[in-house]
Amino acid sequence: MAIFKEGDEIVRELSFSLAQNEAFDEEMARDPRVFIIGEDIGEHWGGPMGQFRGLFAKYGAERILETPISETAMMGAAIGAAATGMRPVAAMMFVDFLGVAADELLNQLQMRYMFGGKTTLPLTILAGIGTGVSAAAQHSKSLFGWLIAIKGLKIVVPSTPYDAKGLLKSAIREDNPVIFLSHKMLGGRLTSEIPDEEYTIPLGKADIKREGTDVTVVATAFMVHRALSAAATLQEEGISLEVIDPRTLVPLDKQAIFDSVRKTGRLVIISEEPRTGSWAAEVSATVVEEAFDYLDSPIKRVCAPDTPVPFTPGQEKFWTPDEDDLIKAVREII
Amino acid sequence: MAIFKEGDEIVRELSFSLAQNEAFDEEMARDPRVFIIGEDIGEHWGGPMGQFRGLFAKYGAERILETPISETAMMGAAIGAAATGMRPVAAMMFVDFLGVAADELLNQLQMRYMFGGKTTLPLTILAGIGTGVSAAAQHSKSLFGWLIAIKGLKIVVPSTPYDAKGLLKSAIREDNPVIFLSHKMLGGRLTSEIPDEEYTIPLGKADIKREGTDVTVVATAFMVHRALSAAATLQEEGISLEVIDPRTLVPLDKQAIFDSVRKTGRLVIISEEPRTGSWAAEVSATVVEEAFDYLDSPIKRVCAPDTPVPFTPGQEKFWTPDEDDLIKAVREII
Amino acid sequence: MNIEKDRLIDMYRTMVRIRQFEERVSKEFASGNIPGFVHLYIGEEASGTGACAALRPDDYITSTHRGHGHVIAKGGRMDRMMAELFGKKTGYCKGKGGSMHIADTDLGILGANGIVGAGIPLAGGAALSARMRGTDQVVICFLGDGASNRGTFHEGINLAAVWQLPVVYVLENNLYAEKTRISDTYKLTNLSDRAGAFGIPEVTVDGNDVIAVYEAVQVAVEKARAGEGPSLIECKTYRIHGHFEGDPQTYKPAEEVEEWKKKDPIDNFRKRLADMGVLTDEDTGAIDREVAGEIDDAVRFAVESPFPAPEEALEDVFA
Amino acid sequence: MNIEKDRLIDMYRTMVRIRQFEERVSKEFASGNIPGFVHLYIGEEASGTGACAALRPDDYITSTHRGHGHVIAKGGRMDRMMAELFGKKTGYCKGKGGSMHIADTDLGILGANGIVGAGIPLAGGAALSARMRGTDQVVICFLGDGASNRGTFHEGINLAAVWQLPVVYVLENNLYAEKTRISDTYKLTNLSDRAGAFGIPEVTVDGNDVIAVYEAVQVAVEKARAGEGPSLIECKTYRIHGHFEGDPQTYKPAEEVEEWKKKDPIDNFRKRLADMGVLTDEDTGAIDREVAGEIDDAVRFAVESPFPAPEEALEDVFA
Ligand SMILES: Cc1ncc(C[n+]2csc(CCOP(=O)(O)OP(=O)(O)O)c2C)c(N)n1
Ligand SMILES: Cc1ncc(C[n+]2csc(CCOP(=O)(O)OP(=O)(O)O)c2C)c(N)n1
Ligand SMILES: [Mg+2]
Ligand SMILES: [Mg+2]
Repeated sequence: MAIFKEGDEIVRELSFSLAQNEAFDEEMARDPRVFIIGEDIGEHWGGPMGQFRGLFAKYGAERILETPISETAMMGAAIGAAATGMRPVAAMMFVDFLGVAADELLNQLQMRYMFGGKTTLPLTILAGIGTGVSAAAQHSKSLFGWLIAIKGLKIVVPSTPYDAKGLLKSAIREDNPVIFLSHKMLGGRLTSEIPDEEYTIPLGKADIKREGTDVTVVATAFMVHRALSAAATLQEEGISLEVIDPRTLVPLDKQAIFDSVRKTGRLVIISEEPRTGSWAAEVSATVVEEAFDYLDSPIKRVCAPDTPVPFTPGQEKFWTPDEDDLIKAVREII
Repeated sequence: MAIFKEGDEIVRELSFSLAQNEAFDEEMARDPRVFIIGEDIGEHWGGPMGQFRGLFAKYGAERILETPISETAMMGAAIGAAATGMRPVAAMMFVDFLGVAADELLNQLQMRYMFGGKTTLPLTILAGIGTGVSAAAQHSKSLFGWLIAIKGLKIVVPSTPYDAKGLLKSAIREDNPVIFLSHKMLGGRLTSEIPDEEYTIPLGKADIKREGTDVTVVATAFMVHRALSAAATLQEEGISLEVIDPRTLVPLDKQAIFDSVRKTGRLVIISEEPRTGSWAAEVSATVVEEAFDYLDSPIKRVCAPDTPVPFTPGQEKFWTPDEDDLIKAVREII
Repeated sequence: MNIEKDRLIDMYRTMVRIRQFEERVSKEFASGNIPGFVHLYIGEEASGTGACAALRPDDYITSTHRGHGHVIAKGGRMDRMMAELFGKKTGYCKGKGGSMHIADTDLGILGANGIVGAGIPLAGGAALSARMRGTDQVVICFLGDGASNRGTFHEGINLAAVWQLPVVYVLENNLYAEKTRISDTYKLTNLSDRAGAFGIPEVTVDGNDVIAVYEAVQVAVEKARAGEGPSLIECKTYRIHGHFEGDPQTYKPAEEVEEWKKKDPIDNFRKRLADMGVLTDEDTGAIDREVAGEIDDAVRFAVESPFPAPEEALEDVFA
Repeated sequence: MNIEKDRLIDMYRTMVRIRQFEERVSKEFASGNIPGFVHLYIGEEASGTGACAALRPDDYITSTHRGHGHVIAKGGRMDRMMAELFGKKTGYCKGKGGSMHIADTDLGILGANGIVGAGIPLAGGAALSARMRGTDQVVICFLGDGASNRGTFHEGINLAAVWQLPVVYVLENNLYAEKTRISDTYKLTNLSDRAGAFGIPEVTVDGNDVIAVYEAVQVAVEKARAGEGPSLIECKTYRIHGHFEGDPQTYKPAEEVEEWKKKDPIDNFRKRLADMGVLTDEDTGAIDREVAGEIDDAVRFAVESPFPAPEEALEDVFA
């Protein structure tokens, strides 16, 4: 991300996976109650995006717990451990696999509420999301809309290595269930400056990834980068996009969005999921409910079509919202 | 519902459960491929709302299949049977239990798409929804928002016995996966005139449950009745509500909603589910996207708070949207 | 048998508490004082009582939708449980949970559960946590025969077996899952045979004999505490009331009901205690009356307690 | 052994097809012609081949993420499968599915599956359907060792056992689930012992011996067809390639790899056929060359086929 300029300090540039890796390492070192549980996270593999690399060597089989292919048992065990004094991090490879542990999400995570406030569940769930590697319908979803319908769960969706590290540390320290979603396409060459000093980023605080005046674009995860690149393109025509990355879907920093819409009068939400039942709908409905008067034109959702994710690259690309789709939506309301 | 008046023909008035019971009976008699699979639906019980009563005596253990407590196996078996020439009806008691068979919903129902159109899945899933009997967090959800985020699934939410019968028959005849949701509070004394002649109601066709001019109210299931009673109250003050019951969430009869909003300029959606991630958000976002110019004021969602469902009756009542909440929302935009 | 007298007396008192609590719940439910669904434990008292008697106060249990007996056996307060059933603010869950979610984490009671079989993976987590925290706490996971057909049974117990976690699975086979005869849902004689799929020890006991249950569970608990891993214990028992209150139970053959009435765990234990010279009929009568007083107190507490404010429904989602 | 010569030759040809297909996929994947994830079946050919040889054309199979071999063994077309892997419109799924979703319902192939263990309940449904439609079709459900730790294994097989459905569960134990040594995930010697949890027959066979697999599966298939219910057959085998293409396989001990190379199912079967006088080295060489031609044709078909139009992604959601 950052480009080195003459006179700049030398900074540490870390990838998305390494930034997370540092967060795990720091939090495990800091608090002996933190442990990771999941499939194939141990000695021989660093996880689907390499984010666990080296942790097994450092923390051993006692704190990097490899399970059988038993996601229900794993998620249930994480909840049971969280309710009794530990701080588990449960690694689901892909968000698509949550279907096999969905009772735990829908009906067990709500322990605190059902018990009248008696329990805390300091639990972090990790899952990969997104298209981009032709992984097809069962390994490419993002499920934002599906997840926000689950109560008692906070949802983190970082878009940069810097955010990922700071948010992951907060998620692990949080006394509530949090799901932390990592987009496949962020695992690659993207880097951020990561300070040497420890830092955390609070859940529920949006980040303005780019300031602008004409249209507010709300984007998360990989779509933040598409929004930024669309913004660069439109800038050449004198159209100025403000790109807001809420970073957490729950809690949602509504105020940041309202403030931006007050300024721009226009809102587009780009979200990598099918339109119907998307998180984008929630943002739209919220703004209409609470900031209707700021709106000069209809809110647009730039989402995927209402289909499962297709395999073949051309169709997967077609399915996934991109710069062109966003630019088209912006033009329609400007 | 209907009130007998002097001179009226004598009509058949059936409850929600009996209307469904007739639909099952007619469809099973009509097509030997139709069968029902579920827990405790056989000899000794007629299902949680009595909707299966008498079917076992008539169709026997060959077509009323009682399973172990194995919802994953049951739902998977229904899908496997549907893919190979049968027309299963899978009875989940409550929608809350779908968490234990969610992989089947998220990743297996999409067979047709993943196989490039090769398979049809004529499958009906039944599930009870809703609050009203102090069944607490794990037996009271409606999950509309969660369900619409699943692709490849049609969703039926009837509000009257008449609709229930006609829609259920269509669902069973449909060559696609359909989930049919029955609200607990409709199982009681509510009746409709049910014609002697066979009829079906197409999926995707809204019904205007009450015509009005000032505010469009979109409501489903039990909330339709609350909307109608709010409409009656407001009528006394000269405020006229149009109550639209989409009857199916997917496919959604958008046009009926747009047409109504064009007339009224105002929209309130009442939906029995927590606000964040609700189906109400989807309706709002869709209207904003496609019918923004008709709107004279912000769209309101009347939903439950973002919590699990509490047990104690006073809190459950507080949680569930009602006439007062709806009337309040209407007043805010009129 | 080599059980201290006090423990025997405690077990008797616990069983009577459960029986009387449940009978009163049945009445209060019928009178409309208890909303929602209640699933009563009448007839199965020996199983929960014997099992929990083998635990230390700091040990854990996970329970089921039929959990009142487990809670009482683990030392839960009847007044707070009754208040919860009434939906009162003084209830265990401040009225938010009701019968299917009663919990008292201070007593290691990790909750009833409205989802059949959902407690099984949770129990493994508590056991893992105990080990990671360096304690020698043990977890009893209660589950029904019906629950043993759920995938959670397989995944949860296998994980505990692989990691040799300190869990004792107490499978209460009461012959029915709702209205379904459990023998229609598997092709085995003893459900404990399923332990073979995980390579863990199995025991089948008369679940209406509190001493037999206690002894079997104690062996398993000691094993678990010593780091030797989980066991599966099947308690053969019978549910006397309906699946839920209001269930007409047309599905139960009359002879079966008669047969099991003769096996009433409390009547039989009372006789046995008399034979053993531990408690005379007078003694047990006194206990029964004491308990009746406790139940009255619990109901009074429930009745006199306030309901929570409706808006308090908004609290307790997040810490 | 009492197997017709033609069947032996067919089995040899099938195994060679699978091997050559997979080797070519490995190459095409490395060259970037195949997107997505591919999981190859090299080393396990005897299991799928022997199992499917026991089926009729109208029987069903459910497959896994490692499904190419099952598809070929059930008579699937290599050209359409290769085209699917390339993401082409002529592929089995018109490019929508890819390796993890290959299906040919006309041939009874009910689909590969990207969710481990998800095919197990589906297989029960197909078997139920066969019975309800009054056919005597049988279903083979392929699953991995890893999948046997999933809840679907328990629920799906138990349901089939209770209803005596015509399913044969072929558990391909290749010693690993991804990088995890499968013996770290259960405490049994043979996974087939899990059949005891359901009260169904179990068999353990050398999964690299195609004749042993065929014979064991045939017995189970005949039982299933006769209405005598399901069986669980564990085929002990080994995956030669990585879990997915690109996996460096650091987790496999060198001796283990060496040992299993000696057990190569095709080499051994070739020798055996020569010993039996069924096929000379010349004959097998000819078959190998024929198959090589088929593979070239399949790749040519894939390469020359068009991609589907992007907008066709919108089709096929609903019938
Ligand atoms: C996953 C799930 N499926 C179905 C139900 C409905 N249900 C509640 S209790 C019950 C029977 C449970 O049987 P068992 O485990 O034997 O316990 P018992 O009621 O006999 O104590 C069923 C089917 C549920 N609550 N959860
Ligand atoms: C429910 C689920 N969990 C995890 C995965 C990731 N995954 C894909 S293949 C695999 C290993 C499967 O092992 P096994 O069943 O033995 O089959 P094999 O790969 O050895 O053929 C895993 C864990 C998945 N696809 N689905
Ligand atoms: Mg039972
Ligand atoms: Mg394997």
